[in-house]
Amino acid sequence: MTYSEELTELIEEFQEIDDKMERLEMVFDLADEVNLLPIDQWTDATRVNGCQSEAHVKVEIIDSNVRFYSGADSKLVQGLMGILTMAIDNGDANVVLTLTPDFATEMGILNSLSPSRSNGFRNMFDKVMNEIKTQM
Amino acid sequence: MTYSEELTELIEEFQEIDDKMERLEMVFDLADEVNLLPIDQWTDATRVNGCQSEAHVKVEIIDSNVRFYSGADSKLVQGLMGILTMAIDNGDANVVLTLTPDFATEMGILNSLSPSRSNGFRNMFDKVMNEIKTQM
Amino acid sequence: MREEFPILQREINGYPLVYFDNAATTQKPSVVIDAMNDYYSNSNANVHRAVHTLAGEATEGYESCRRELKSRFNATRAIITSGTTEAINLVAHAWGRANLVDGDAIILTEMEHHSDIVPWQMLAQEMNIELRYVPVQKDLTLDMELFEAAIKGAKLVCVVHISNVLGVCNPVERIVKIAKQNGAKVLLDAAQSAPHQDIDFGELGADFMAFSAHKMCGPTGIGALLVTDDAFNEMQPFMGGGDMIETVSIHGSTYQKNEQKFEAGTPRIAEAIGWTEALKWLNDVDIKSEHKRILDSARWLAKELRELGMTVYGRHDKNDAAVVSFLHPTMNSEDLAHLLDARGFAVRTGHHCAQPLLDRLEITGTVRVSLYFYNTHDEVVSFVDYFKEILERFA
Amino acid sequence: MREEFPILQREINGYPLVYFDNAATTQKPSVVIDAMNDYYSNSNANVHRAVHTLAGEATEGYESCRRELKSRFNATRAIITSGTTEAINLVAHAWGRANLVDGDAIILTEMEHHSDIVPWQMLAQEMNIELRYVPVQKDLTLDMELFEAAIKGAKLVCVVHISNVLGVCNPVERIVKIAKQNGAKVLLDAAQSAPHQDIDFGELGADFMAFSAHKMCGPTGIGALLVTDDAFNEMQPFMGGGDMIETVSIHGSTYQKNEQKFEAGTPRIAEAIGWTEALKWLNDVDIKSEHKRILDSARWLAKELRELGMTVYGRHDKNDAAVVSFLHPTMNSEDLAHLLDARGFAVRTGHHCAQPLLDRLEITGTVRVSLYFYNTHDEVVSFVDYFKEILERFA
Ligand SMILES: Cc1ncc(COP(=O)(O)O)c(C=O)c1O
Ligand SMILES: Cc1ncc(COP(=O)(O)O)c(C=O)c1O
Repeated sequence: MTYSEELTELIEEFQEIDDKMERLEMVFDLADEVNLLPIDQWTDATRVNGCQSEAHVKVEIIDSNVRFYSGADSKLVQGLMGILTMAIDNGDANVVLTLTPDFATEMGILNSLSPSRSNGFRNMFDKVMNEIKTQM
Repeated sequence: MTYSEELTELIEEFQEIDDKMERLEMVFDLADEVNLLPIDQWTDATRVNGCQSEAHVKVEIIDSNVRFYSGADSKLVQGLMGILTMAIDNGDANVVLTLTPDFATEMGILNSLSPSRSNGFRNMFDKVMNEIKTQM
Repeated sequence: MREEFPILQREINGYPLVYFDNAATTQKPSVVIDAMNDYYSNSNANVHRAVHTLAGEATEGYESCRRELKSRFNATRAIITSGTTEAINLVAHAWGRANLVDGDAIILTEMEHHSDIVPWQMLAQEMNIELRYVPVQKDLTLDMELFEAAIKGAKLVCVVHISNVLGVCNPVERIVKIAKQNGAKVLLDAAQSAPHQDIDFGELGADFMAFSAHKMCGPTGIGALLVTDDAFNEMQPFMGGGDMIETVSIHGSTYQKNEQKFEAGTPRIAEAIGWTEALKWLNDVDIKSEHKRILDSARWLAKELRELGMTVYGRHDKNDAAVVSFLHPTMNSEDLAHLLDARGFAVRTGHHCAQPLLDRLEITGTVRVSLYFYNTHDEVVSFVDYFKEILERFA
Repeated sequence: MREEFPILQREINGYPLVYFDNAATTQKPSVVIDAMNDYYSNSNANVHRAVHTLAGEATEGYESCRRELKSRFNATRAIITSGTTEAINLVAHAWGRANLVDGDAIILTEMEHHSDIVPWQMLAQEMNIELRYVPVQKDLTLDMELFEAAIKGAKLVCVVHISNVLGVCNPVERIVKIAKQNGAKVLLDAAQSAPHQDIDFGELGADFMAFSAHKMCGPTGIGALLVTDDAFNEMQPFMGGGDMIETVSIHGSTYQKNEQKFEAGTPRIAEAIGWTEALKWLNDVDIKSEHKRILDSARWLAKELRELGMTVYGRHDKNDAAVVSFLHPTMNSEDLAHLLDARGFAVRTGHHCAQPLLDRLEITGTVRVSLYFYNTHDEVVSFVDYFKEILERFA
């Protein structure tokens, strides 16, 4: 599938890194990319299940434009949220809905993560997509 | 240790047989050697524990002479009783008490038997020896 | 298939092992043994709630067993237990104690294994529950008329799918239908049927199904309870401890919502990994035709034994297991088993943990030959030949 | 010793595995893996009550585990269970329900593992039993004054020998003495101590002792409950089924008199055989000096981590386990574990199934490094080196 320019760049950037530690460093850095969902807005409704740490997401759609807010107590998880932010935030909802978690596999981040973390990523992805669908 | 002539002969007879089946045939035949303890005299007191089948023994000592009565619903077990009969019946109690179950190992019967059966033999042997001791 | 089972190379007293004690436990193919070996040599770790690679592999291995169980038996809930016995005790404690009240009735059959009797006797005593036993008839089938009479007011029917003594397969579809019409739940003891049939738990409509890995080419120490969602939601926790909780404080605890609620403590990880391979191995077996093959051998064996003067207990109907239980008119059964063992034939004797059934048959035990897919007709023929020799020399 | 453990050859992400999650489960030496392999490849059969050779070998293998347990721990009764958790649940059901009455009190400590809390909470709810928790003090020890105050009128004391979070070894001799003076029984959770000490159960005077094979180089799916004869005689059956009965009829059943009374169903045969080898293997280890060696490494690690600004929870006294629980002032523990895993270091994070203890410490989890006899000081040094790198790059 075809990705936005920003996402394509990010995927390439990740693919260029061989060292797992460096890749993790990049994920950590991307934690700053989220639109932060403040802790006082974390609720059962925003919680991503199946994560070992607290991870919360919220979606707003304004004129079919996706706004993605998120936050986690794990910086690694929030880094994954940062990646998802770059992939979908400000995108057109209809385009966003065509996205699959494959892009994360292509980046090589999923197999840099433990199964529990990559399951966590999938759960987050599914939750966000479902929210978008329900709101449309 | 030294065995009675009868027992020595029996041990030698067994040692001469290579074939397990023949050895079992001989054990079966020896079931007739017991002084039969009739079923109506089988009680909890006569029961040998740890046998899979019903096995019962009784000892009488008259003038320090051992009389050994026994019976089982398994012919194989009763055959083992027959062997014990040949080993101790009519013997002097003091001499009988020096006997150990080693003679059965020497005969090669214990390793022709399943562990449960050879345990059964040991239990029977111990019970009989204990009875002799208590009665003396 | 035989070369996949290392133990079949074994010799006993210089003779090739002929393993005819499959209703007690089956042998394991290399894939099962190797998977456990590999787990202990490469991936061993405790499961759940850990980040490191080995823990991830162990968790994935453990949970793959649950997935494989659900898919093989078409179930939505698979609780992993230590075996059939624990699975049935789990129903008694987790469902029975929470949902039955003083004066309720449970239906059992006279054909049940002790593991499907004693837990209910214990519960009956504790809670004043009535136990109604469906009798076994002369033709070795359940008296369905008396079952229909007994079902009125019963809350639970516990029935063995295939008898481990007789091989008789009970009409469970009919039993489930009648139970459902009367609002009773059904617990199926599938210890002997899960190895021999492709069972569709969802389609069958029973509420609980218990079985053991070791009787279907899997390891010892593990089994399962399949449960419908409805029945699952009625179950209260049984054993307490790690893994089954959500939160614990000194004021009280909350529990997991999924199957882990009933899997307290470190689970049977290597065993689950071994069982997964056994389930996959079974998926690749053409069970229908293999079953027919060994059942035919069992029928032939039953006929031969009858001709030799043995009393055979079994009918060997289409869905019955390839089990031949018999008695010699005078020879002691353990003696027979002993003589058989001398030439490498492994059979079981005794009450087979089904004393009420034997009481009904007015016997105290049988000699039992039970076949599985790796047995051959040649083995059965050699059994009969040697059996004749025994009769000549020892009877 | 390391070459006896096949898994220590494993690489994770191209780096050698450094396995520091031993309090969760230990690795297995080849003798253990091979014994199970051999059992499945050569002797697999169901145990008890069978005549054939394989059944005899399997029974002997299974019972050898009981003998080995009794001899290693100097006990007269060893009941084989699926693990510590089932062993404790067994005490709650088999002893607790039969011997406690409405209004009785049980003493627990805030240091207990969930497996030694939840079964008692469930029993307390069912029978209206009072649970009294002995608090953990600032110095991470039990408040023995409050224990002595709480003991009055209590029927049972449940105490963890060594904390799986802190490594702290509790003064069990004193606890047993005080309990006995007050007529209370003592259940020792020895899940963490059995692997690290030579325990003399007979000498110690506790009534029950629960532990798991998998934490002491044995297989998953098996554990034991040691019981004194007196306490054994007070226990009623827990789970019902095959192997635990003497006779069954539709009118009722009688039970075995020995340990089998509490081992319903086909037991954990391969697991028992594997555990026997692990127990023998441990008999050959010089536990005292090995313990001192890894405890010294743990002390050094604790010091280094403190110097790096970590909060370390533990005191590392002479008999404490070589466990180092710590927290980074800001970094998320799972993230740390994740970064450690990237270079092959396996540590555990989370509540370690001891939430009440963490509540007392006012934290929700720790990063836990737990060492065992096959760990080397070099591994600990490389851990610290890499940990510094993590702090530089990620903190
Ligand atoms: C102190 C303590 N008690 C009990 C347990 C429970 O052991 P298992 O999960 O093997 O039943 C553990 C280990 O998880 C433990 O560390
Ligand atoms: C019909 C039936 N039910 C229950 C059981 C008990 O199974 P397990 O001993 O594996 O718990 C068996 C096997 O022994 C069986 O044949």
